[in-house]
Amino acid sequence: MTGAIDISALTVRYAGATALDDVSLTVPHHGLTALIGANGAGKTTLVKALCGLIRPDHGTITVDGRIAHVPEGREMFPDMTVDDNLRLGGWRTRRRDTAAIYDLFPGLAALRARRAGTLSGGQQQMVAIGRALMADPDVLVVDELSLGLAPMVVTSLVDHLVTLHTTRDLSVLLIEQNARLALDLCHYAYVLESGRIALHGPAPILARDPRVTAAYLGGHIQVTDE
Amino acid sequence: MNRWTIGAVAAVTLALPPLLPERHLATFVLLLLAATVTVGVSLLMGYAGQVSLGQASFYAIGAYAAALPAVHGVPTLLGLALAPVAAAVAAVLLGAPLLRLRGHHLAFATLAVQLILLSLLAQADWAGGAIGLQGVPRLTIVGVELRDVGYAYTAWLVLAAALLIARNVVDSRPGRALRAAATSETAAAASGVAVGRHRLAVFTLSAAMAGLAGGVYAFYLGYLSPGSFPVLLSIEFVVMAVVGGLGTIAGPVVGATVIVLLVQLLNTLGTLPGMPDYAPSVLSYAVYAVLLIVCVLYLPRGLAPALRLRRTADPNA
Amino acid sequence: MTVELAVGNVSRAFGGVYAVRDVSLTVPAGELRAVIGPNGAGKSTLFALIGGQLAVDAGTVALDGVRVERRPAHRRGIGVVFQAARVFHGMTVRENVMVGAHAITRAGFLAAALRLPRHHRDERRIREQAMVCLDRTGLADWADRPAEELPLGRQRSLQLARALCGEPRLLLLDEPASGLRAGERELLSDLITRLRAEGLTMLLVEHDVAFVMRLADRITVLDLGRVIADGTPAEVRANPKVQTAYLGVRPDEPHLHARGVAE
Amino acid sequence: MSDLIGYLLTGLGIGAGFALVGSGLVAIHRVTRVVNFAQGGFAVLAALLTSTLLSAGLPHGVAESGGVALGALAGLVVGVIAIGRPGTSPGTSLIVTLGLGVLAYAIEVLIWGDQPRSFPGLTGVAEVGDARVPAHYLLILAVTAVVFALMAWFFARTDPGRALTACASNRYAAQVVGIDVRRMGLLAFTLGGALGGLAGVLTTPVQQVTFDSDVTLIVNGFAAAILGGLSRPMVTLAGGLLLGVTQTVVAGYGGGAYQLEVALVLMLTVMIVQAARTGPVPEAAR
Amino acid sequence: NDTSDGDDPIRVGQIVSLTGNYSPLGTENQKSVALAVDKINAAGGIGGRRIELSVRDDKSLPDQAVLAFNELKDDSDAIIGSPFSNSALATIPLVDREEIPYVSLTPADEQVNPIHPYVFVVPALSGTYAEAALQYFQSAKLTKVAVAYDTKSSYAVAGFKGLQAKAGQYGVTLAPVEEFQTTATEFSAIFTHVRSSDAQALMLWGTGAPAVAITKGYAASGLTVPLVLTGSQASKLFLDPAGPAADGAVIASSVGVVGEHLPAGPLKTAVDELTSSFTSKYGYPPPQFAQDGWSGVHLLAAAIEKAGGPDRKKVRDALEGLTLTTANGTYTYSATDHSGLTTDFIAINTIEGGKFTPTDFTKGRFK
Ligand SMILES: Nc1ncnc2c1ncn2[C@@H]1O[C@H](COP(=O)(O)OP(=O)(O)OP(=O)(O)O)[C@@H](O)[C@H]1O
Ligand SMILES: Nc1ncnc2c1ncn2[C@@H]1O[C@H](COP(=O)(O)OP(=O)(O)OP(=O)(O)O)[C@@H](O)[C@H]1O
Ligand SMILES: CC(C)C[C@H](N)C(=O)O
Ligand SMILES: [Mg+2]
Ligand SMILES: [Mg+2]
Repeated sequence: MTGAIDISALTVRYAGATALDDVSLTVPHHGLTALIGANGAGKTTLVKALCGLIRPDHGTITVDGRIAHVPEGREMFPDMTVDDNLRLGGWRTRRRDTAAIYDLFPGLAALRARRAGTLSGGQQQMVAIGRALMADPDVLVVDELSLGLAPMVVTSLVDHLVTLHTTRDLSVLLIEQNARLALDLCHYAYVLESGRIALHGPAPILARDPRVTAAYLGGHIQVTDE
Repeated sequence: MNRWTIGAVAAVTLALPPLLPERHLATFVLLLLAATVTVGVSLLMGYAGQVSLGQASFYAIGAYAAALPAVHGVPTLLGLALAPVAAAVAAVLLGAPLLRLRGHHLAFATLAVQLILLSLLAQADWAGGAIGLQGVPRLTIVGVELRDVGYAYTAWLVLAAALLIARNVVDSRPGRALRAAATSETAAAASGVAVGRHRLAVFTLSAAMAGLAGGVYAFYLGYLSPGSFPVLLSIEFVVMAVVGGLGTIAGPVVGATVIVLLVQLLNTLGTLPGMPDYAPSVLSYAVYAVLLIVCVLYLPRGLAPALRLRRTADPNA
Repeated sequence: MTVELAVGNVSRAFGGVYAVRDVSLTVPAGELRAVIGPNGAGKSTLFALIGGQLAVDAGTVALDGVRVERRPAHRRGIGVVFQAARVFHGMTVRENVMVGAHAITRAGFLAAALRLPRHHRDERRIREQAMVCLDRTGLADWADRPAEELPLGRQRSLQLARALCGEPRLLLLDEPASGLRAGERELLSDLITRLRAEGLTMLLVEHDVAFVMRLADRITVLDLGRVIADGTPAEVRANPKVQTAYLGVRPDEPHLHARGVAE
Repeated sequence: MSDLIGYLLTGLGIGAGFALVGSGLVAIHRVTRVVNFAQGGFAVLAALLTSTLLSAGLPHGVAESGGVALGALAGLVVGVIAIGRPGTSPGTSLIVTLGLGVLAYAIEVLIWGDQPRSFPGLTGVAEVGDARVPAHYLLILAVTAVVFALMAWFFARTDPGRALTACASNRYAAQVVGIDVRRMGLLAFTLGGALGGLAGVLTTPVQQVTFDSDVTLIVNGFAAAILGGLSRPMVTLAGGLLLGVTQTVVAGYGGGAYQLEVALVLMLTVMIVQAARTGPVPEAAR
Repeated sequence: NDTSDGDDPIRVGQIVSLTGNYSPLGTENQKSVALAVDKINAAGGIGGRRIELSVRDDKSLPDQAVLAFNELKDDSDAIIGSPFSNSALATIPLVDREEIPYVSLTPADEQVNPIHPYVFVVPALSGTYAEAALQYFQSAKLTKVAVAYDTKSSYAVAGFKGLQAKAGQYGVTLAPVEEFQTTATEFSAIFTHVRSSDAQALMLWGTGAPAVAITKGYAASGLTVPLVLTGSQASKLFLDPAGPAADGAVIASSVGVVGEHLPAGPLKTAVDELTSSFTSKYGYPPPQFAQDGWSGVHLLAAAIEKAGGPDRKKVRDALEGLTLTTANGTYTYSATDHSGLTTDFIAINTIEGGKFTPTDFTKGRFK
């Protein structure tokens, strides 16, 4: 199988504790894949291994094309300007033109000369996504899309993501606290539990799986659903 | 470290002084004093997250505070009691403005303060000036003038007290508050910790330890000068703390032991007959440097944790 | 134990730009007040002004009528769960929580160094208190793990446990549920409900609107540093200003999330 | 008056040396968070090599460049050892640089002995107003001005410069966007080495160099750099110049016995006032 | 300890600066002490007993000298002291307590003023150097002399005090007086002050690196009045680094430094003996500090011989009555004089082409 991302038999250990145990996962080309799981399940660990930020103890990872990463916790360059933050996103591709990102997030345009460390959490999240997009990625990995974002921003981000996915042929691996949102949005989903893949399948089917609804969907009663 | 190891180390070190020849006794005394100062440095760096590159200033203040009255006929034991007090008072006075600074700023400020202190001492004729304070009397306890073995035991007691206090403080309400403030002052303050006061308190405590060690040093050596407390000495205390292992109680002792013995050994080797002119410096610089580098690179958490790890890993232990 | 919070016309600017401007609100003792608003609206800044992490440029903060805006944070008796997980590194989870009890104990350096009776008394109290708080937040199993190794969600619980350990008069919760999965959100909302039943005054910032609507007694909405609405959850949700500025939906437009579910 | 001009010019010249050493510290610290205690050693090595090259008959310019190149190389070597091993914390690296500084002593004493050395620079005395200053001081000032202008441009306007800054700002994020943090760290060390070397080569003709001259250099360079939080080259320049001028003016009008101390007190005051104004460093507001 | 019998070696400890600012002095001290000891041992020792030398580095730090003394005191019959005056002063209270003959290789006046029973100084005192310089100033009609001295060296401080005490006597005013520190590297203020004064010479009291720096800076500053140096600079270890900048400077040194210009006689013989053995062993002529070390051993050996063995008290008494001519001059120690040398054994030279040449003033006195 050759997808945009192929992970097979991945194992990662931290000083003794096993964070990922024999995990295999595929994001097909032009796929929109969700990874959900409880806190500490190992999602971030998987992303870090995928993006080469930690060395796996075992297993193989192949990525077809350029990968970009929206890290958990946003990870700004706090004492550099928003514009410099974005520009650094284009470090690998030498892309310097940030205008498209400001079109995507009009709210950021006014902040372009601000030091990123002084932005609010949500503003930083936008910068983090914009920075990843600056790399013109083929594969985008988002670790916690909606974390700390106002509903309106989430809505527009999701729209953008869908647009990018369809118009630019972007494959996406999405990690999202709001499981319902993730399952709504994605085609396929994996459920990670204690470092192992517990379930996977097409998203609409998983969304109706009682094991999933009980553990991951219960709390998220959307405003407009009521 | 378990009770048995502590007991064994204590027993051996207590038995040692009378057996050591004069020249090794000096190393023994200075080692214990250096370890005492390093306990304070380690408390400051390893637990409170502040670096002092001027800890030798408090060593010096303690030494002068003990020696000056003694030179003018004040009982030496009183002088010794004065040493930690003077260092602590100095730490409070200096700490109030300096502790507004953080990280490297604080490190530099303490270094600068030491340079200034040394220069003031060098100009102070009443303290012997640059030439130094000669003829400090020997320590007299209940009418007995201490000889070298006596200093060894005095230094031993001083170190033991410092270690005990450090251990007690680390694992206590103020100790935890300090460790917390080292990560996030904001969150510590939100938990009710008066961060400034705690930082000042531990700065003062570490200064008092250095001061007390300085007092013993003054009586042991009988001579003080600004040159006895160079900035390099302060840096060496930091090196000892790091090599031994920050955030551990045994670290300072291990670090001081290794560094002092190493320096002593290299010194002896360098001045052996037949060694070339440049041997004393080249040898001591090179070996010291290489060991230091290898040690911190391969044992980044210090020697003390490494020793402990080895022991627990050994099934027979 | 618990208090009324009165914020009067507080403002705070960063480099000429107001993050919080002329905000007033009163939270009666025992109420759970939510503060919502777009990103950058000034919610966290408002919390910092109340909690004492930032100084006000103007305005007052009073607890039961006593002005505290000039008091340092550590003397306000306010528990805080920060938006960024600020746990103390190099300490276990238990020790982190024990730090929370600092405000309610006294033993100082001297008592600790010499192991005076006061030290032992306080230490016992701190341990017991910490154990209770660990249990309440479901962290008991993690108690002896280094705090920095906790996953993000647990770090939030840890902050909550730490704040509770100090028996605060007022609790500020800045996005306590962010990063939590459904099940954990459930536990958190149960805990918050219980705390409210105990009469603790709380302020809550959260972007999970359902979560907020379910828990809050009243909601204050901030935008661009100012209060744009204030009322019961139902009132606020119906307020068109809030919908355009924050929720991003007009009543006549179906929410995006409904789309997928319908499939 | 002519005395004062003389003191000012010599002070600026000396201060420029401090600023160069300090800016090397800044270049390295910005990127790696390591305070490089071997920084003074680059100056010493460069100066010693230059003296050897000059006495071997190489012309001025070539010999000095050789010195600076050695400084850069030494910087690279220090970098490789100090940050080469993955997982080395800045604190550990600091101690490693301290160790390397001491190791340099051994090498220097072995090759060049422990006695002061010097070499001629720009000869002649310049008349500025009615003050007489060795012309070499003016050369120091000119070179320093050019170097700092280049550096400002490099950090603010070029991609590698920005990438260096990014590593300093958030290492993890730098890795996330694909910057090779280690390579950047080594680049910074090399740059720091060259700057240190330049300081040594420029100031030795008006002073002299011993293997342990690095202590004075590092104390003063650190003082200059710390004013800008170890991250702002321009403030470092200002700090260095202030330090140099204070020292010569104090020596000129007060007495040579207090010059360093007065300068240090001044630095401390500036730092404390700065801290009081801005409050404690804000933790990244997130 | 002191009752060791006939065949045991005589144990001499040496505290010496092998590293640090005073290492140029210390290494020469050490070489010459070793040389003298070898010579004496080769000739059968003292009364048939070999001298056994133990060396300790004081790293140019007084506290290290004290530690070194503590290490040596129990196992030594006599001690040869550090070239660093501060080290010596730090050690002397312990010498008083331990009552062990201490032969000092550094000239600070406080060592013998007041008298410490067991302390004997080898080089001419700083004050003696100062007086010799004043005699020269008087004869050269220099009445206004600027002084720069290292406030952190007791050698330099004593030299300055010596000048101050006797300047009036020789019709010399000292102005301006400039202070500096051992660690200083920048001296332009000194030159500026001298230039804007009417001083006719600048006398420098300092050792090691700062002296070199001042000499070079002085040459570059375009000042034309003579620079006057002291015994601390009477060595190739000063001449080499200072280079041509030292040319034209005036320097006060022990007569041995310009021994080749001495008239024949016992002094010349003593100087030649050192010069030939030192040069043949080390390949260059003995500097000032080599003369001090060499003389120290010979003084000690003579006293031990006279005392009939290394008994500490007897050796001390012997030293106090000793008269001996060495490469440094003719010593006459007495109960009231533990320094032994007078201004007669100080030469005022100029540096020309990297060599010391006695001034006419000094040559006149050789006759
Ligand atoms: N640096 C580390 N050292 C030790 N253990 C770690 C480290 N980082 C993470 N872990 C552990 O690895 C496990 C997986 O963590 P990870 O961060 O991947 O979880 P996650 O699924 O992303 O959780 P969350 O939803 O809270 O972000 C957790 O048990 C965590 O405690
Ligand atoms: N230290 C600071 N310096 C400069 N500007 C700041 C600082 N802290 C906050 N700001 C600005 O103040 C405004 C309010 O920020 P705040 O963090 O209070 O927003 P928020 O409502 O909590 O947003 P979010 O929901 O995204 O967390 C933002 O525009 C932010 O960029
Ligand atoms: C002349 C030298 C033997 C003395 C040396 N200059 C000192 O300061 O101690
Ligand atoms: Mg995660
Ligand atoms: Mg916020």
